[in-house]
Amino acid sequence: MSEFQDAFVQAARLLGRADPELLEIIALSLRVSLTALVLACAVGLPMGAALGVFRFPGRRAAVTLLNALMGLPPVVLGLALYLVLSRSGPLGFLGLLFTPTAMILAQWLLVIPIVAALTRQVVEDLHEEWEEEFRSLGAGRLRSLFELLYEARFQLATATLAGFGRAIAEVGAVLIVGGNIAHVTRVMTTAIAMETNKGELSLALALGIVLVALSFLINAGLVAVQELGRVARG
Amino acid sequence: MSEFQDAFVQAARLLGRADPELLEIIALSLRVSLTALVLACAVGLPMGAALGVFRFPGRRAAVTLLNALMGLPPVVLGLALYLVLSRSGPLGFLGLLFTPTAMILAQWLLVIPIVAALTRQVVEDLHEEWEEEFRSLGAGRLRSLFELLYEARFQLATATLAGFGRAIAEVGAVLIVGGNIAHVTRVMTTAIAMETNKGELSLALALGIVLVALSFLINAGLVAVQELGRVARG
Amino acid sequence: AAEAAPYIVLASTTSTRDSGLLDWLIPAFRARTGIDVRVVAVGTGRAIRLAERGDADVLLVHHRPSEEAFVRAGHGVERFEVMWNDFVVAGPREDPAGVRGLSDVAVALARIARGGHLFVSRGDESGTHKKEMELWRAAGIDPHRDWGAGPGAYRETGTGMGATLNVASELGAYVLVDRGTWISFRNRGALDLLVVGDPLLRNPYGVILVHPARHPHVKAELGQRFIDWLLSDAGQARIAAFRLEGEVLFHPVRDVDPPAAPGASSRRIGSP
Amino acid sequence: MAEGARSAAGFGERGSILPLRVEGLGYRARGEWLLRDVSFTLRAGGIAVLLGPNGAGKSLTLRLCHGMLRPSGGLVSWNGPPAEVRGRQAMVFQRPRVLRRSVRANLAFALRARRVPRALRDARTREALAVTGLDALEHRPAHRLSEGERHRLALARAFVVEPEVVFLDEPTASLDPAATAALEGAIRRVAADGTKVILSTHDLGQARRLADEVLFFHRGRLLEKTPAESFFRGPRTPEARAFLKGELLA
Amino acid sequence: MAEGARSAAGFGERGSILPLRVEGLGYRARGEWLLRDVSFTLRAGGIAVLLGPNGAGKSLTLRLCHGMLRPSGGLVSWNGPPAEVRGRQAMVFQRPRVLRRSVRANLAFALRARRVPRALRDARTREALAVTGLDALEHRPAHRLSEGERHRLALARAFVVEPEVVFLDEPTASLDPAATAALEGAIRRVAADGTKVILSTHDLGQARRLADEVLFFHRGRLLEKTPAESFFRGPRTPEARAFLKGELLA
Ligand SMILES: Nc1ncnc2c1ncn2[C@@H]1O[C@H](COP(=O)(O)OP(=O)(O)OP(=O)(O)O)[C@@H](O)[C@H]1O
Ligand SMILES: Nc1ncnc2c1ncn2[C@@H]1O[C@H](COP(=O)(O)OP(=O)(O)OP(=O)(O)O)[C@@H](O)[C@H]1O
Ligand SMILES: [Mg+2]
Ligand SMILES: [Mg+2]
Repeated sequence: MSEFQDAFVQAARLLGRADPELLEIIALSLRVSLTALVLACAVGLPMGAALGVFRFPGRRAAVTLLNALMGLPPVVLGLALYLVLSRSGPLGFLGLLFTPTAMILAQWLLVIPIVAALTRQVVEDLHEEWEEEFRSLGAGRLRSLFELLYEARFQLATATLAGFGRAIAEVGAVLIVGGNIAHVTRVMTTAIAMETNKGELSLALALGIVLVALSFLINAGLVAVQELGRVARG
Repeated sequence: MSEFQDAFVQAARLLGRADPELLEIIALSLRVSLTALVLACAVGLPMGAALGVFRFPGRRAAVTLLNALMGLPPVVLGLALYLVLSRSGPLGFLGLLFTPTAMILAQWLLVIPIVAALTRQVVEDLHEEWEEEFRSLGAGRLRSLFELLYEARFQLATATLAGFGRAIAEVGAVLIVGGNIAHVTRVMTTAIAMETNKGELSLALALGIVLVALSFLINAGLVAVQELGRVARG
Repeated sequence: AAEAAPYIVLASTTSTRDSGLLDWLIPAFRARTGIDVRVVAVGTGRAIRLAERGDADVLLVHHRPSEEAFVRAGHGVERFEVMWNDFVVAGPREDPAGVRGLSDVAVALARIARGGHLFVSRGDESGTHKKEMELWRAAGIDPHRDWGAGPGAYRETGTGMGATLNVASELGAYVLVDRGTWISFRNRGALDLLVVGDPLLRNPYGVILVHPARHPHVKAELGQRFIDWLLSDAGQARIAAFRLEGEVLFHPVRDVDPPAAPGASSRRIGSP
Repeated sequence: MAEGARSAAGFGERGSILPLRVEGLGYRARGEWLLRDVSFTLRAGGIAVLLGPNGAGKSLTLRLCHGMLRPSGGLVSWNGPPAEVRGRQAMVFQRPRVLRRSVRANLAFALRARRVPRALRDARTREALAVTGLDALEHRPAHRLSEGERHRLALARAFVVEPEVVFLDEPTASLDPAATAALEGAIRRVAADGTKVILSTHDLGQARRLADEVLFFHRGRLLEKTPAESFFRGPRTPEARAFLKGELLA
Repeated sequence: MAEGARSAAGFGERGSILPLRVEGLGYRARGEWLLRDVSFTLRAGGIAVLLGPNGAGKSLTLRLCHGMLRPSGGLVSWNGPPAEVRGRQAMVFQRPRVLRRSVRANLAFALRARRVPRALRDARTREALAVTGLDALEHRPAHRLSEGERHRLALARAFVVEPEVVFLDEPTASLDPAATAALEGAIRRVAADGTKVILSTHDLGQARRLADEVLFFHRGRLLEKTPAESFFRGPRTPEARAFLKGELLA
């Protein structure tokens, strides 16, 4: 088990001396995943809420598809995106492959189903409870949708965190469309995968520890914000 | 975009002629992921409910940790598990490395935080609403916990599906502790990763399509069950 | 399926598995001995770590210095050279560095570097990556410093051969690749084979039994039978008979009569 | 409130959405007919009171008329295009829900949802708060209100949009005597000003004080629809007679 | 129900958990004192009725006594170990919640939670259903009940465990007149058999019919605690006088 001790020591040392390469990788990871998360929420929250509030033919199929897409393997998504962004692909002219933008795109697409599916569940339940009141008040479904998103904001925080978890932990897709190119598209997870491939297990583990610690801090921040809101709302 | 057409044709062909190797891989994927899911629910649902219902010092830290663990990279978990299960590791004597059991173990550990974190959110909200009624009736917290799990069963279905999605889509951890050994530990995602590395992009994509179709069917089944329950409960 | 049969775990590299060689060898071995071989295919660096920790019975990789160090440290019993194949330099069809057909790989690499052309390196301490470093040394170049167009044109992917080739084919970059992976790789795009045949590019494979003194659970007897078979006439002949797209890939270390067996091809899911 | 109601009810330009015609109305859930063959007509003016034991179908009837539920049989028709009809009604549910924000914000939401012109909102809000006695609580979080206060908020929310028809499902069940008296006064005033009030209650005294006509429900059927006077003088059906005497109805 | 109450109340072996002593009780939320300096003692026997306008603090007081809320000041004390005390009380909340299962299953849950011996459960369930008039609805999903039916279920759930002290927060607000009369009869019976009933109501007639003593609340303070007779004859405080006259209290 000396590897674990090793790993913790290495993690501490890496952080302690503020290794510039590590900091660069961390910064890119955060930039990519947080951007992807924000964009995914911008789409996933309204999309999920719409599925929770509107009734239309094919809705059940859409919900099922969304749930199924939570199980979309990142590698597959990465591959499909690779083919689209590749120079011989339809969007090749944009020259996005192997750029952080491509990675954001990949994580965005991966996170949308999670945020949307979880939002759908939360909003659908609230909507069942609220539906008559809203209709009676004359609030259209679109307005109800946004009101419910607001009412459910604390519950939705967890959906958002699940989406963030998926984004920050994901390696398959960003590896394919990002290419793990040093100083350009190397993020925490691809660096970890690389060190693992090299057999540098305790370095990989150390990076993993740093990543989880980072997630923990971000989560703690979000929980604190949530708690403040709860106190304020009484 | 011919790769996409190719991929769909290949996916159809693979399924059409019921390729025995593919069927074997699918069967193993399902066995591993469903087993891991069931075991993860057995732990994650009560754990999440307990966090939603009990108040104890350090609870907020525990919730934050759980949320953060949703972002645990599979590669890191796989690595840690590898070190534990390796012959030179503390549990090496069990000889579990490179077996389906090790893969189940890995997915189990990965899915627990997702199921538990989402359950915590759902149950905590319900508990806030129900707390007084339960206390007044004389139901202890443990009984309340199980009653709330039962009351929330339809909401929790989505949490379970999110867990399943994570399990079935995951590749980093099962690759490390399973080894992607043909006929023994090769599952859909490791096969997809392998074909991608071979540059067999459309075959990889075809496998991905099969996997997503499979997820869709399983989700549809679960939604149908849920729907039946909803009708039955009125 | 093979759960009940006796088996060994072989730690090897992706090149041997993905080229289809192991799928060609193992059934023959099993037919003769009833022993199954479970292949864990990873980079050379990790394969060696796996073996060191006792998670494999036999190691089949391609980086001689590391293999020798492995045996010296007492992790392995003895290294046997089994076969060799070769590396090649692939690059964009237009070949801006003008290296096509050069027989001296060091010269070719130097030209690519001086010209500041795109080069994709695995950067993962694999056998291939270590070979690449060796070649840069031979060319007298430090790829991180001596690059014409400055940094950015020499790119390390830190991933497997396939993923690296995917990057190279997309970027239209030069890349060092083992011939097996090259032949079986489907996503070549605009890449062509440019430099072949320099003796420096030779790539010997060694096989080592993990030392049972270090790891008592190692299936030494079964593992030794696999090694013996690989080195036997039958095994060597089987290696010689392997074909990928009609090409010879791996050369046995001993001269054997190539049998009249039909050529093999890379097996994959869905192949008949 | 009373003053404004007339303008919103708008008999002039827009014409009334009344009469409300209900014909052969039925509602079924889980294979059971909870409401059967209910027919009646309600014309503009006056207060209609729904009476009947628990589970008789009063709330179901109100919700069907308000368009919250789709009838399983029969029909509900208003005078006017469906899109407009709902916009000129309001309802206070028996178990009202409030948004998790302040009392004032709850009213603001109702005003916005009904597209009440910005200029009118402030005055209306103040008026509604005053009539329901919530002035002092306007900044309280609505989900923490006492039950009576919550019902007052629901009433304020209904009246603030100045509907032409208002459904009140046991509006005073949780109110204290003074608030009840005040609300009854307000109801009489808006009714006098032309708002149609349709309410259910278990308080027979309240029914006597307010009702112009009575609809008596029993086990999912409408047994009587009579002018209040004659109902309280002597109901036609034995069930209604028993109900007025406070006898248990099987 | 009445017969059983005595055995559960158990004066013999176990001794009573009464008297309930409340001293200097206060409750604060969001920096505001919602209840201030409330002191009283309730002894075994008789029915205590809490009166007061909406938001006076009646529900808060009941929940504080039942141990649902922690006082911000002062204390609530019972005669007995805290663990046992709650087990011998029951409460019907003003806005009762029911589990999303059948009426019968809701009662079964209460019986299980209180560890009522299996042998007794069936008889008690039948009795509780009969007294609340829910016999015909025992298989209905509880969350689909009408408001009155839901309150009846909450009452059945409280009585089925045969508590020694029962808190009823406006138990008849949604009940029809016959059910109200029946419930009042049942309350008198269990009280006569030794169960202490502490209830809040807005129905002054009901208070007159049931109360042995009255606690009058106003703006978070207990203004009077008097025998019912003298309260209704002539309250001491001007607030209570105004309340009885149905005047608006500022
Ligand atoms: N969705 C449903 N499923 C099953 N039963 C239902 C449903 N909705 C209403 N009911 C039943 O229909 C009956 C009538 O309900 P309704 O709410 O109209 O009664 P009500 O006259 O308003 O009674 P109360 O005076 O108690 O409010 C009740 O017995 C109720 O249990
Ligand atoms: N958590 C809270 N935060 C803020 N205000 C609260 C909270 N809980 C109760 N209140 C306020 O405390 C006051 C007393 O509430 P309580 O429920 O005891 O009133 P009540 O006497 O039962 O009234 P009602 O007759 O309407 O039921 C109310 O004004 C209510 O708004
Ligand atoms: Mg009703
Ligand atoms: Mg109250």
